[in-house]
Amino acid sequence: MENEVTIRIGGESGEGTISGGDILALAAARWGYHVYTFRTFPAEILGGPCMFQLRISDKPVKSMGDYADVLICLNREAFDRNVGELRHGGVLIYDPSDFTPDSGDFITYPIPFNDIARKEVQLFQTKNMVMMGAISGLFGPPLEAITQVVESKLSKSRKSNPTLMEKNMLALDISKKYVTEQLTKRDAYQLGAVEKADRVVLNGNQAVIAGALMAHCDFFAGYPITPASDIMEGLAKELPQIGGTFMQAEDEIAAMTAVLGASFGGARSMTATSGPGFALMSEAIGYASMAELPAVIIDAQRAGPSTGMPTKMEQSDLSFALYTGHGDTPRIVVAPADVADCYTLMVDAFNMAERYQLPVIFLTDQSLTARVESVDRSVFKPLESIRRTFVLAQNGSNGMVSNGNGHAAGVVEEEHAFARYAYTASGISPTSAPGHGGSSYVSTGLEHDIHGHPDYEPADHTAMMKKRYQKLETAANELPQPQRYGDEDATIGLIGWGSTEGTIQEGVDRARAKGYKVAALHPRVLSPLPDRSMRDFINSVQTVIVPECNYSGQLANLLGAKYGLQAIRVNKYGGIPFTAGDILQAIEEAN
Amino acid sequence: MENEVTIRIGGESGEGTISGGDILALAAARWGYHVYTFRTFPAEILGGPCMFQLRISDKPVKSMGDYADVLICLNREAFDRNVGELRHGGVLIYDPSDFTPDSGDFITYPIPFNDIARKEVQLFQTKNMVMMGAISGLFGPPLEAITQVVESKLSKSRKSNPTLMEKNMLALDISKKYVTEQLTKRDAYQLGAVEKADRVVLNGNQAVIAGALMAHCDFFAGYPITPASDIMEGLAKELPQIGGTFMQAEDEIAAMTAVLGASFGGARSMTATSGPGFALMSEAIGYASMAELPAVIIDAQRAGPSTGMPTKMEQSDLSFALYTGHGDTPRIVVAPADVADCYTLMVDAFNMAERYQLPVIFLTDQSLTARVESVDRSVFKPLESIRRTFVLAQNGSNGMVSNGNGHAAGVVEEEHAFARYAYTASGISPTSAPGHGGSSYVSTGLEHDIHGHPDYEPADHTAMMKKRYQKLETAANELPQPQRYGDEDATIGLIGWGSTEGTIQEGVDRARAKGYKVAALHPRVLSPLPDRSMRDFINSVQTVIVPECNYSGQLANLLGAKYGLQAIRVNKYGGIPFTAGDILQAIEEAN
Amino acid sequence: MSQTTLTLAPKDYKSEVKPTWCPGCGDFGVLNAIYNSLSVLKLPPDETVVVSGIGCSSRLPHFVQTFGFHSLHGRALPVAQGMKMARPDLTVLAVGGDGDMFSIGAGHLIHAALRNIDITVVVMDNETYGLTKGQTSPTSPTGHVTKSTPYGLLASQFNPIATALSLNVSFVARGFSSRPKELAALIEQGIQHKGFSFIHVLSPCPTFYNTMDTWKTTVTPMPVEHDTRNRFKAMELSMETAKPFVGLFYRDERTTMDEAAHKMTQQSSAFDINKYMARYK
Amino acid sequence: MSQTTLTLAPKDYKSEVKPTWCPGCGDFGVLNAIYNSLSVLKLPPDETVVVSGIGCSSRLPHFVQTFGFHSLHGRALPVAQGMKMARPDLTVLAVGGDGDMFSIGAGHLIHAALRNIDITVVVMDNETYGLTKGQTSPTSPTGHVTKSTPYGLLASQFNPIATALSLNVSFVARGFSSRPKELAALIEQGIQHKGFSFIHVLSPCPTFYNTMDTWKTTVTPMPVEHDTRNRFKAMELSMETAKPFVGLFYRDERTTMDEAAHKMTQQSSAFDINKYMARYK
Ligand SMILES: Cc1ncc(C[n+]2csc(CCOP(=O)(O)OP(=O)(O)O)c2C)c(N)n1
Ligand SMILES: Cc1ncc(C[n+]2csc(CCOP(=O)(O)OP(=O)(O)O)c2C)c(N)n1
Ligand code: SF4
Ligand code: SF4
Ligand SMILES: [Mg+2]
Ligand SMILES: [Mg+2]
Repeated sequence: MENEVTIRIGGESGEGTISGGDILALAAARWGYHVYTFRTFPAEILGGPCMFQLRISDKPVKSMGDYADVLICLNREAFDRNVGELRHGGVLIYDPSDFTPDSGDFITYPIPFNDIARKEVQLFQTKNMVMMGAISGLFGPPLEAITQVVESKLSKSRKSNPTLMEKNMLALDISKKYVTEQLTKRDAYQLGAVEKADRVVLNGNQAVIAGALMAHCDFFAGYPITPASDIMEGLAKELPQIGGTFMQAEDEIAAMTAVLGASFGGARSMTATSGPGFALMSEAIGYASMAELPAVIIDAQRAGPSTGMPTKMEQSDLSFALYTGHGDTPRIVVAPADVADCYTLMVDAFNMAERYQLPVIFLTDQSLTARVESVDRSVFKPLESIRRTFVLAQNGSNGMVSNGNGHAAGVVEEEHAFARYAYTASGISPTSAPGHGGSSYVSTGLEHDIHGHPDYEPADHTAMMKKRYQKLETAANELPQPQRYGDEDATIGLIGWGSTEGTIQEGVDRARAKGYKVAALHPRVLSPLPDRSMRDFINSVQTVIVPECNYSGQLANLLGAKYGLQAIRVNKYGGIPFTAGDILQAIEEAN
Repeated sequence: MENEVTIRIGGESGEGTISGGDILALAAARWGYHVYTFRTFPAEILGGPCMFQLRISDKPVKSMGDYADVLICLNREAFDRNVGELRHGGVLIYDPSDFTPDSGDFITYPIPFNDIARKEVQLFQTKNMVMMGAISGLFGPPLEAITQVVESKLSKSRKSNPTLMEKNMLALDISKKYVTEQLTKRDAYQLGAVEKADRVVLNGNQAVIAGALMAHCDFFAGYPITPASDIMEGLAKELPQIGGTFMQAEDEIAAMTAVLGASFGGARSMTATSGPGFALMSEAIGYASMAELPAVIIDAQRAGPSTGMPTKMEQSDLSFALYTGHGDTPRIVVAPADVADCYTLMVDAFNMAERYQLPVIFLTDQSLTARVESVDRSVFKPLESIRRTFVLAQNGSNGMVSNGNGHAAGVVEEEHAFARYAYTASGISPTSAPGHGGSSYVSTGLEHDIHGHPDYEPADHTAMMKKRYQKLETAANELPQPQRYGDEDATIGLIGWGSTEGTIQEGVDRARAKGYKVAALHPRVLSPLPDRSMRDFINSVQTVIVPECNYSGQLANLLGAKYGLQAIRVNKYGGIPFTAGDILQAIEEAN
Repeated sequence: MSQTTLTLAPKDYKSEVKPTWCPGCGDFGVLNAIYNSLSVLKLPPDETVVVSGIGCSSRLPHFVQTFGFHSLHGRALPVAQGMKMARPDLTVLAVGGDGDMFSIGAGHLIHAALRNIDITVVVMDNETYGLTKGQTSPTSPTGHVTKSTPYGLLASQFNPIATALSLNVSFVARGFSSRPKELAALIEQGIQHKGFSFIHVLSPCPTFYNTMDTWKTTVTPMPVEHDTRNRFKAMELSMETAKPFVGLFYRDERTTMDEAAHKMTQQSSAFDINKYMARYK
Repeated sequence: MSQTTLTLAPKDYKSEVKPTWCPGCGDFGVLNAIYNSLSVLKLPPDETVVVSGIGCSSRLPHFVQTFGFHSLHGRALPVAQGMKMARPDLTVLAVGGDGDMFSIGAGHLIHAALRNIDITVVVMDNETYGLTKGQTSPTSPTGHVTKSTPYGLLASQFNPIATALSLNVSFVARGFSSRPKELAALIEQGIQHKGFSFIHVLSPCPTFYNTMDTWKTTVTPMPVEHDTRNRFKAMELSMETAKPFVGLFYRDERTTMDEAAHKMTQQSSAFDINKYMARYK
């Protein structure tokens, strides 16, 4: 393959492995390439084995790549852990002073990283720059692209530490020179110049933050948890700048119920958490459904169950997201497929919450939160953000935030209470918020009549249940249908969800290249499922494969429950995502 | 129908409606009849409309009855609320001083309850006895049967209030005399003498308590919530008498995690709650699954979602019980069908928790918690209760509670940590508890290796997930299969769960009497489902109906997910149970 | 649709929902005190929210003709705090029972104290769980026999005033439902106080635990000489559980979190995605 | 399988799992103090359980060669209490961080205090959330700038000793991880104390919030004249946050709930279903 390479770096956390990788990704993207990263974090706070994989290509990159073309190992353990992921005939780079690799089907480039950093540059912490310089020399990303990124990263510390920048540049130079002069290139990986493109480079959580801001999120409450904390931290910083407020809660129950209070106040409100915190929100999410309060809840899934593996990937909260909370509680569940989705679907999530007055659960996952992609800048365009319409005040005030004027002497009230939960064809009732004269009501988790007054009559409970679920029917009709990918005349269909779309599509591409007739469908909205597309797709193929990174086949269960589908379940549950090779294999086995 | 009558009493809470009905039920049962009650509670603490329905028959009673044969109304509101439930040609009893009923297709017996109580007995609170006397006079339960029950109920207050008993007896007498002398019986309901039988009369929660005691529950922690509080209160009283301990927790999270602590200590431990509290336990239930700690969790379902209707019936926590907790978390879910099950299945629940080392969720519901049935005494026989085997101590001590002897100088330790989570064919690993020398381990919610040490390797996570789920396979093989009810050559099959079994069976009986070929299956264990019986049953019929008292068809969803079954869903969701007539109608419509 | 004009008399804060409480329940007195204090302050019903949890006492919002939020058991405080952070223009009251606020909600109380968000909390303490029919609560006295403690309660009795003072809550008071005028005045002061105001109200449950007669004799007015800026003295007074003092224990004005958070937003501008994304170029 | 005999020296309480903490983390000092106190008391490893929640500090049970229960974030206390109620013969320690015990677990602390179950709690307070990389915790000082408080923390700083004293916790002490000997002695006393023992330990997180140097200069030994039965005086001392006192603040022996509950079971007998069901005849 031309103009494409997948580089994996394995080392010890804290050695600059990850930050070096990030710099390389940005440099490649600025140079005009598409990039896609995958990384693992150690369980320890400091130290511990970590890994960074970067795929660079002149064509859009859909997955992390099955194997590394180039593996850089900073110690023996990294070699042992990662050599299995190196392509046959690939490139191994290491420092002989660290360890001596076993022999194998790979080309080796020994490079004295440590000596260069320590003796020549005389600053050991430039070791990651030495690595970058070697990569530049060996595979092509021009040094200028890298130095530009390094310069902007270090621009802040330039004053306090002027020599740091110099030393970094020196490291890049010396190392590049070393490899070009001392090594004979024996591999075929070489990136050439490509056209520049207008792209941004960011990870899933960063895109989620941009989406929340674009949706004019007014209020965020949250509690730190891996891998959702970045979202909280990003919004803590950004929200005040757009007039929103932020609150770090004492736990997830407080976070979610604070969101309910803010939402009742008319604010577009959200929280972000991961499995354990999401579990604690169950009761309050049920309340949002019952009282018909909009709320956006991000569950950044990590490998479970229980505390599980906080830094590992899994798609195993779907069933729980579909059924969280006792009783029959309608909610919308969406799952982004990539970094671009993290932005657009986030805006959609807010809009759905506001339009249908219910909780919207946004299921991202650990791999996507940390996955850096280069995305066309045009994806991050201004998007419309809606707010539920509040019933007009009788006395003319209709802004959300009332200034208190016009109320001093008294307010005007309808003789009968506001019909907050009036029956409508769509199931969506008129709503209100404090500051709106004549439309006050009491939000309650008790079953209630149209005014919100507690009411236990069988006929009323029945009608209210229908009304609440009617909103999902309305949503299913209004929401866009997912696009089919692949062959129109496919015999094998794959249905996936969440962060695996690109990988599934790459698997489909490979299978098609081998002559299989295959197609894929990847709904973003999992509740309510887009029935029409789902049924059409299922009926159009002979065999359906449902690949999921979980044990129990959670989407497959849902498809069984809804359509009676008996799919081939392909499950991976080791805490790491699928590769396109896994998908290809599943297609071949299903045939 | 001979020797059968269904009596409904409607009144205001606090008027003795319920207590009178309970006395009548007990009296009829002692007299040799089968009884079955259904009641509704008002939302208010004091006062509010309430209703009590009692079915009495010489044949086993399976449901509350479609309609009342006899309706006693204590006020106009009670008439309006309940007259729709009176059978055509049934009997209406009322006091003309309370209200004048509209005319309708029923026989009326006006009886001056108030005057008799106030003027003749001169104690207004005996009004419910006046009612009982009238029932005795009109429909047959002998006065002696009633007086016996009243005597035993009042035996405690006899000393402090000797005239109370007298007045009660007087009320019964006068009223019986009144109806036999003043009224002409125009209806056909008459209970005759039947053979006595050895039965006990109790409600679902009382049977649950007996079951927990029979299972040698060592520890209960809970937090009050309707309709589960009785269980907590009963065990608060009884546990210390059998050596167990009880703790009222500050919330359900504390209750559930205290149960985990006790279970780790080797105690057979449980909690009881309802939907809102169950939601709060999600995270901790996931922990139990991950750390493989036995725990029994009763969820006494009430109408949801959210706070919902705390005193109403619904079967709407099944989906949540199946998927509570993030990640893939194996658990056992069981649901009792009747009062007898509340006892036996409770013992089973503890035994399953101990054998398979996981959380067992016991889904009863509001109607069953309060349903009084007469049950053959032989059902409440001693049942075997097992405890997980703790690995033998190296130094000879093997009791659960160690007395501290033999440890003074030092203890003996294996050189390698205890393999608490060793892989086995059944998935069940050896376990241990403090006091067991040489088998200490650390329980953790992190993914772990066989020793319980944190471990995030993909291969290990994969193997541990399999191991934990293997226990469900083992259980599915070991647990008894449910018995099919009805025609062997049925074309229509009904699959139900929980408290509706009797009603479904009665509906099946009626349909069979009309010539339909129908059968029913009612699994007690819903996770893992008894696959063999389920598939056999599904394959044996042409159409499957799944009747559930919920909106979304939660068992139907499960059957779809597991077997691809597309059943006819029959859902009632008004907060009240099915009647046999509902079931018959569903069968007729399905045909 | 016919309309009427409210004069903001106490009765104008009465909603069309009739209280479901038992006759003699202390919560009636608290409800009246709330009507009165809202009326005295002429709080616009549309800019006032009464938030509660679950319990007999937590039914209160339904009976008040303002906006209301009858939330989940124990969660009145985070709901009220989220609301006030998002809508600092509103007057937010949080009401509920001793179970709600001190048992399942105890953790939230600590954090509401630390945040000092400008809300007013009225706890109707009947030393029992009314709605679930009389089990012990954190404020039940040691030895108390109920259906959940047939052999007597083993735990110590929680002293809400002492703990609130240890948390440096900025307004700490106690009232008694049978002294509705004093109570109304305290609630009025609490609402006017800028910061987290904590009002502990003795409000008996005649149905499950009748403390009315005892409290009528033991409740003691705050010593006139008490300096409400003296936190140590207030703590000493709070230890007198045999004769519970009613009145203001402590008050201390300081920055509130809602205020500080909104000061931060003063430099805010409309979000511009194009500008924002420049950082990821 | 080869076996070795433990002598119950501190090192014998060391498990085969190597601590995952950063170099210089205060929790090492706490761990050593625990090894030492267990060793001094010669606690049988098989009858001792170390319970924790989630956090850097909560990893501690894995490093101790006794039974251990690494539970959920914030839940060490109810787990420990349930365990001790069911197994009063065991020695139960609960350990964790300031986030674990004072943020998500704050409510449980109040109720553990009221129940006075005989467990010993060691809170490793680094005034930050270590495991999630440095956000503020309830004990972070007002104004503290972190990733979650880029404009400075707006809440007040929680004073755990003051609140514990207001709750009448029966053993209240503070230690410092850099004074492991004193700390070991406090833990030893706490374990020996019958009742709920609360030990607040200043244990710095050099990685995310380095308070080591400050504490080394500010930490002050408890005044020798302090009478540990004087709760008021203890409260006064607890208010000195600028120079945190280390040592025993307060101690008071009273009935524990586990003890009382087990007294109740002394008349117990084997369950007989036939006899029991007679009530439903
Ligand atoms: C999560 C949850 N747990 C338990 C309950 C049941 N419950 C309702 S109110 C209540 C306690 C009521 O006591 P309190 O707060 O003192 O209010 P009161 O009724 O005494 O006014 C309980 C335990 C519930 N609704 N939700
Ligand atoms: C329910 C839940 N919410 C959040 C988290 C994430 N989390 C893990 S540890 C922690 C706080 C750690 O702080 P602390 O208890 O002070 O311990 P430290 O790491 O500082 O020792 C948090 C928020 C979690 N594991 N579970
Ligand atoms: S039960 Fe008690 S608290 Fe509840 S309404 Fe009745 S008197 Fe009031
Ligand atoms: S992050 Fe802080 S608390 Fe955690 S191990 Fe490192 S130094 Fe200790
Ligand atoms: Mg109360
Ligand atoms: Mg900490």
